[in-house]
Amino acid sequence: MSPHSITTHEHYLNAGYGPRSWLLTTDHKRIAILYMLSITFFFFVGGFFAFLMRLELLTPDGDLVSAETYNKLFSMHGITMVWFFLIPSIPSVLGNFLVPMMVGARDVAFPRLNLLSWYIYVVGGLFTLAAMIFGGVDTGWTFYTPFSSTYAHSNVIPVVIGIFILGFSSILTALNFIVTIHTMRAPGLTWFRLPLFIWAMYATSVILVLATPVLAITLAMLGVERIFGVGIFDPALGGDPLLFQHLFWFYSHPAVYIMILPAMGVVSELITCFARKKVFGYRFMAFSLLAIASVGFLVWGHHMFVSGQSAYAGMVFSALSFIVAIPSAVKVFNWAATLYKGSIAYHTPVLYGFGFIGLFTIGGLTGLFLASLALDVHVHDTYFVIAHFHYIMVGGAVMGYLGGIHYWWPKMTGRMYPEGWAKFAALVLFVGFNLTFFPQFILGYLGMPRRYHVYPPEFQVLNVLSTAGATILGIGYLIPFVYLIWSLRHGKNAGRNPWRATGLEWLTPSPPPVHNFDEIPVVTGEPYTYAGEEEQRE
Amino acid sequence: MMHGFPIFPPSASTAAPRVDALFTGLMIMTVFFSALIFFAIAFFAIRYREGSKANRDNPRSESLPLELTWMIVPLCISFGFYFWASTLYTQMHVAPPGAVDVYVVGKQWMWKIQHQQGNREINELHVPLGRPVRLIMTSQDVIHSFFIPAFRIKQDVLPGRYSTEWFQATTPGEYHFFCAQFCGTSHASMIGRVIVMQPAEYERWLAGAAGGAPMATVGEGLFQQFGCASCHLANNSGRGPALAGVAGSTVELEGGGTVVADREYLRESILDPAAKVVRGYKPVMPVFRGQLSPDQVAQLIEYIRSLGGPRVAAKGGTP
Amino acid sequence: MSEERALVAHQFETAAQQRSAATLGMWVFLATEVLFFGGMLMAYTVYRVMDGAAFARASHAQNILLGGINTAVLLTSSLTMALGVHAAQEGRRRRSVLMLSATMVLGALFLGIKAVEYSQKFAEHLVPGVDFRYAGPDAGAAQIYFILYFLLTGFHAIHLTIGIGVLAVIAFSAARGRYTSAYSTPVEVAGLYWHFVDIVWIFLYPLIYLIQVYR
Amino acid sequence: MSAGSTPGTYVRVAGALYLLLALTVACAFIDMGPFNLVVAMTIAVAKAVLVVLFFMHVRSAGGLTRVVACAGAFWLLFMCVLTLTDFLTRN
Repeated sequence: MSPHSITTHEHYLNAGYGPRSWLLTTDHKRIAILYMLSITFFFFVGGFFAFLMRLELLTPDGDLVSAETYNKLFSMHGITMVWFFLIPSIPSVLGNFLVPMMVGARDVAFPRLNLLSWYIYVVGGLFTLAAMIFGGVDTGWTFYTPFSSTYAHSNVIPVVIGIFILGFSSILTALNFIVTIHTMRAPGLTWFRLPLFIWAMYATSVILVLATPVLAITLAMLGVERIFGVGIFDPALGGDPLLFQHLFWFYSHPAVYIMILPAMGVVSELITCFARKKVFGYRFMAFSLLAIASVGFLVWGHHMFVSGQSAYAGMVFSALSFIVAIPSAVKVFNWAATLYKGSIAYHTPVLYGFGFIGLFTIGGLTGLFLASLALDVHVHDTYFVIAHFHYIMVGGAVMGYLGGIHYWWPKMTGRMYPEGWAKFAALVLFVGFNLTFFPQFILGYLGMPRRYHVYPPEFQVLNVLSTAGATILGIGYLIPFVYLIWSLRHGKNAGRNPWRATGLEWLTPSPPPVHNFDEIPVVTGEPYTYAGEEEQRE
Repeated sequence: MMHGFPIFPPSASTAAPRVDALFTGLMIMTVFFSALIFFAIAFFAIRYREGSKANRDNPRSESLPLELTWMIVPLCISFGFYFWASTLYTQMHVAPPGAVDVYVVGKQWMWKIQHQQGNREINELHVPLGRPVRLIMTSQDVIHSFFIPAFRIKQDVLPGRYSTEWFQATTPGEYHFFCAQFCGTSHASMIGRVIVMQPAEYERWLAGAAGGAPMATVGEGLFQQFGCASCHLANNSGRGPALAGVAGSTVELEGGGTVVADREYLRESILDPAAKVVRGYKPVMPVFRGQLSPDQVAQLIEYIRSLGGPRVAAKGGTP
Repeated sequence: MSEERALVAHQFETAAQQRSAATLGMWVFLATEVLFFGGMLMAYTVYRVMDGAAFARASHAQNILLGGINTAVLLTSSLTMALGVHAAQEGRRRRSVLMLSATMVLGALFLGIKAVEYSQKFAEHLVPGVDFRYAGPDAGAAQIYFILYFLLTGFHAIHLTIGIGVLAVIAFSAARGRYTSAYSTPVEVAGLYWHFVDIVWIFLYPLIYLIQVYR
Repeated sequence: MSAGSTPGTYVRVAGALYLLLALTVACAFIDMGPFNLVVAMTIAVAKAVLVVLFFMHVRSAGGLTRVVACAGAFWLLFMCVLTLTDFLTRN
């Protein structure tokens, strides 16, 4: 156990207390905390929209909210969750906190840009939030033209500007990570000695840097079309609406990998630590991350199989989509193999890890249904798609985020969370999640289209099940929110390394000092050297 | 007021059982791999729990043969499904010859349907049993999508061009159709029903009270009314080419190249005549974009298609 | 040595590490920029492939001479920028300030010529959204050409304006002697950005001005 | 610090750039059908490569810089090629 206790040693949390010390900080750890507070806020905003939607869908008729309000709810749910929660979630919170420590650096390469990225996030967020409060937007998060550019009467422009601004926040964070990982690794920390979380953050950053600008310019063109009434995408004015979809999905499909790759990185850390065994197939795990990141750029057309895209292009995109499943399969098998002959301790983070693997497996395999041309024709734009991507984004990305938060909470705050409550919450979330989204697979194959405010009565039973699950899921999210805050004051003192984990971040005291390391560590071996540790302990 | 608890949609077209077979195949694969992973994790997690007496000798952290296995096996399975799904898609993509053509126009927020015999419907589609039916669809405003779950087909309906889908119904009855692409406030009300009828019954329905003049006849009236006839003279001496026999033929274009005069070309040439001008003619035809409704364009096309007979030699080139 | 150490930010170990981080950071940013312009270039590609003849006709409203002069101006500015960086690296303060100033002047000249071209477009009613009038048969495609023209050159001009602003700051610091042969990273990084803006124009000139001019 | 390039090199590179500019304008006045675009783009790529190699010091930079410098262009190429698989194969 560490000789330090939270109250005596000097660390990033007690290095200054005023608002200035937070709002002008360039410390990556404080910026991570700022991000955590902001994205938690947006998570509950987005969750609130989702809950109202599920309430409306309890009955086939539109009796709770009007069609217009419902359309705004699902649009704002998607926009909030995708851009203001999921995309920044693991990179900006856990990534910001951990990347410099894991590579053995005192901070990211450009600390001021890092703070700037948070301010850009806040400005983009406030812009979008204001647009939502003063009227909202009803285009769906996909902004398909010509509806968004010509026909919608809601606040399309302010929301688009908010997302445009936000994009620069993503780019700056990613740029910082790429440069930090390339140039600031501690002596001896070669690429194949890096934790998989770093590989995941690197792959994610590459996607962010290369995809986000395309979203920015696409939304800018959408804005130009809407403001000046000129035709870029509107066929009535000579444009082609499918061009918008190509450009949009060139960003938005890789965006899914922006959400899931970091969670894969987190889960790799969790599994290997709590199995007390080196991750199986380290190099394959690392390269599969890069493979997903790069092949993931080439599959966007599978969102457009029934859009009027040519059948030939559909086949090309379908084949590429099947290929991108392979590196994902490699990851799942390797995680399972890591457990073999391990010594598994059931702490909360690994429960989230198991939950992730299971839900991601289902989410990934149902992705193959959507990559299959003939079948996608039927299930496209139905609840099958909704269920599929929530298995990836909520079952995958959010589970990974929560697992990571629990795993590194002792490092971030110096306190342990209450283990009993945490296990209970993980169980509630798992049950609530499956009850919410599994019925939606069936609904989708039955043919219930997405974005429907009213629906034929034969779909009701499944919708009631889904709403019941959503209630449980909602409560499940409130439990960690409460006990994590509680633990800040009442949690047990965590000590330097409560999980006996490897990795440079565990070499520093908890919470870490301002510049992370008094002396930059020198790395001499591979990561995850748990083997033989059992004997040492005895 | 519960309406039953179906978990599988009705299957009422020739495509439906084949799509369902693909679905079942993928389902078996999914259940197999999910079970494999779940079982492996559960088994390892219990057997190798902390403090258990399980044998942990020689723990391995890499194995090239294993990695190759779980790369190559999924790859082969993936490509199996890829070929299955793509072959089926190709077969489902192109309508067989002799299909019944029905025009569909989507607009916020209703479906307008026009049969060649002149019958018009809104949010209802009557079709004969056992005959292929092709929907020729366009939108008047935003993107819609025509989705018939019982037939397992769906196609986005775009403004400014025709998209098509086809089906052959196998079971009489009434089935939902939905708009599947979000199109604005009342998107969820843009639904209707397909009524599959026995052929004889269908013929009676076509001839019934709902019937009007056939589309081609109405189109002929429009052809006169909008002054098309003053240039497109039948003997090919006008400022525009004669239209008899044009539909479906290959047309040579001004500035090189050829185009097949399908519905899409005819539609474009009515709305935006300068886009692809027939060789030997000048782009003098007025633009009818905004002048004609999608229904009227369809009627004109049907009229042009009804002008059979040999094609009169084009003015500037060989026919 | 201690003076050099003072210029290294706390998160870096050595000046060399700081320099390579800054350079790599700018290169990564430029990769982002490529795809920012790339979105518009893809729209351009698609519409030109679909309706090349209309694009050619619409492009004949452009002034090849002004565009060509502007290309030469930007190429020259890239030369002066490179010379300015070189002078800064050698610690030749006066010369680097002179070259950086020349670069800014050339950039401003480019913007001036661009402004003349823009005002001609306004006079000829070739600005989509603002009383657009186009006589040819394919006004729709021509309109898209002009939208993309204004978007591409407009965003390029914004980038150039930012570049001039950055160079003003850099030149001011250079004049005050902040850069030495040991530390000239900001000048180099600003140079990378300037050259990138130049490269964008190298592609825009043939794509926008030089379509079937023999017609 | 800067490896190799001297002011003399820069001036020669600029000279080459001017020549290529004149060449691209000249070629534009010759009717080569679809090859006009090919020629124009080839010259543009050549000019860009000169700027990148000499003015932006990639000639003397490490592999990483080269990879990053190419990454943006490659991704743009992927985007255009895959999108054109749709637009060029309609009907």
